[in-house]
Amino acid sequence: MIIAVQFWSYFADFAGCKKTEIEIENGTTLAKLHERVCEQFPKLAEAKNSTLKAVGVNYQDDDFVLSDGDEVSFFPPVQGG
Amino acid sequence: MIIAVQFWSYFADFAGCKKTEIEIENGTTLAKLHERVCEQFPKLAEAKNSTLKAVGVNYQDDDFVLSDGDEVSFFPPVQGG
Amino acid sequence: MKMELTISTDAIDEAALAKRREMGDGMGAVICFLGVVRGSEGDAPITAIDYEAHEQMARHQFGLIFDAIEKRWPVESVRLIHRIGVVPVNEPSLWVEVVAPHRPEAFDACQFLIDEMKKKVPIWKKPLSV
Amino acid sequence: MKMELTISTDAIDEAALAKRREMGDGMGAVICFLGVVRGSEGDAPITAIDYEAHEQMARHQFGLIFDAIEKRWPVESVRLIHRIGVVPVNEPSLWVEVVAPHRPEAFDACQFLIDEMKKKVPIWKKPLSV
Repeated sequence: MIIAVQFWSYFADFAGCKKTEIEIENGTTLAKLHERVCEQFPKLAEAKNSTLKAVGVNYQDDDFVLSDGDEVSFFPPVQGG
Repeated sequence: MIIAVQFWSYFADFAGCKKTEIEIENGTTLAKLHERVCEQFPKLAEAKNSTLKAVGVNYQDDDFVLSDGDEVSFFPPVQGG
Repeated sequence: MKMELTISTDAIDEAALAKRREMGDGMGAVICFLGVVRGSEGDAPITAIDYEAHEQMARHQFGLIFDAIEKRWPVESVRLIHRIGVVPVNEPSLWVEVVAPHRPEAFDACQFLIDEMKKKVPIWKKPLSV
Repeated sequence: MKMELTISTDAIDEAALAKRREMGDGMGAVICFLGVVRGSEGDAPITAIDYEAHEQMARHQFGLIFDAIEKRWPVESVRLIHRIGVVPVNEPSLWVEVVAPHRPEAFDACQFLIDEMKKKVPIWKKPLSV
């Protein structure tokens, strides 16, 4: 299945794009997708430990299992205010 | 010497007046004046322990020695806000 | 530290106060607090509160509190208005503004100011009912 | 609890917001906080901050924070505006208002709201210089 992935703030600069699509197998976790993303966009790998991960409008843990149609966001620490 | 005394908030109701003058001897402390006031205005004696005492624009302790021209205020706990 | 203190029977005009604000480029936090007259005191409904102040002493005591704030926090300005006389329910009796570089000191200084006021500034309330 | 959330590129109009406030007779405390863009980030002078939001998620996350406030404090209303896009130095990017019966819960809820926002709401800054 295909997962829509979005990068926010300077993660979009690191990735060189704001959005991409990644094909994954059924049962893939958010952690696994993050690894795939880091392989594809090496600058994001450098920020791996400070990356926040959301599916749709909610933060999710590494062991969250992705489903068809999920939209995943990767971004640096938030800075509202 | 003569000390000007003011009562504020419901202390004025208790005393029946907002201002009075009390004649004291040299060396009289604020505590002593307070006792004199409580004798003269018995309802103020009932509130004695919760009375705040100021000379001019400053709070003063019981052992403050009064001088000619001092203006003394007695009032209940403050309630600004 | 800039300090502005008003003790007056005039209604508090928040919009005008906001417009008159001046703040330096290094300031990142503004906190405004409004104390508003509530419709009851204890269990009894009221229509207004009549505030009385020992004004000269109140000014002096506010000044001491402002000085303490200036010593303790990097606050750029404090503006405070305490309305006295009859303040109807739902209208503010107190408006406080603190401008500071960052949020923590703005909050701390504002709460300190109100806490100290409630201990030391000679202002009293008399609830009024119909 | 009434909740009003605005995420917009429009400038924040404090005076208009104050005029639109509606509060019940039991409410005694209003706290407004403004977060203002400062003239430097770190040591470098800047002219503005460009705020980016993941808006849909930001709305959801603000909603979760508002719900947590409603469960925890007797707050009557929360209004929050986060400006996005380019916000010049000296202009507010954030305006928060909390209306509550008493001061302690107004302060606590307001600080909780901002603290949680800074942890969870997906908004980011990019400092701009000349």
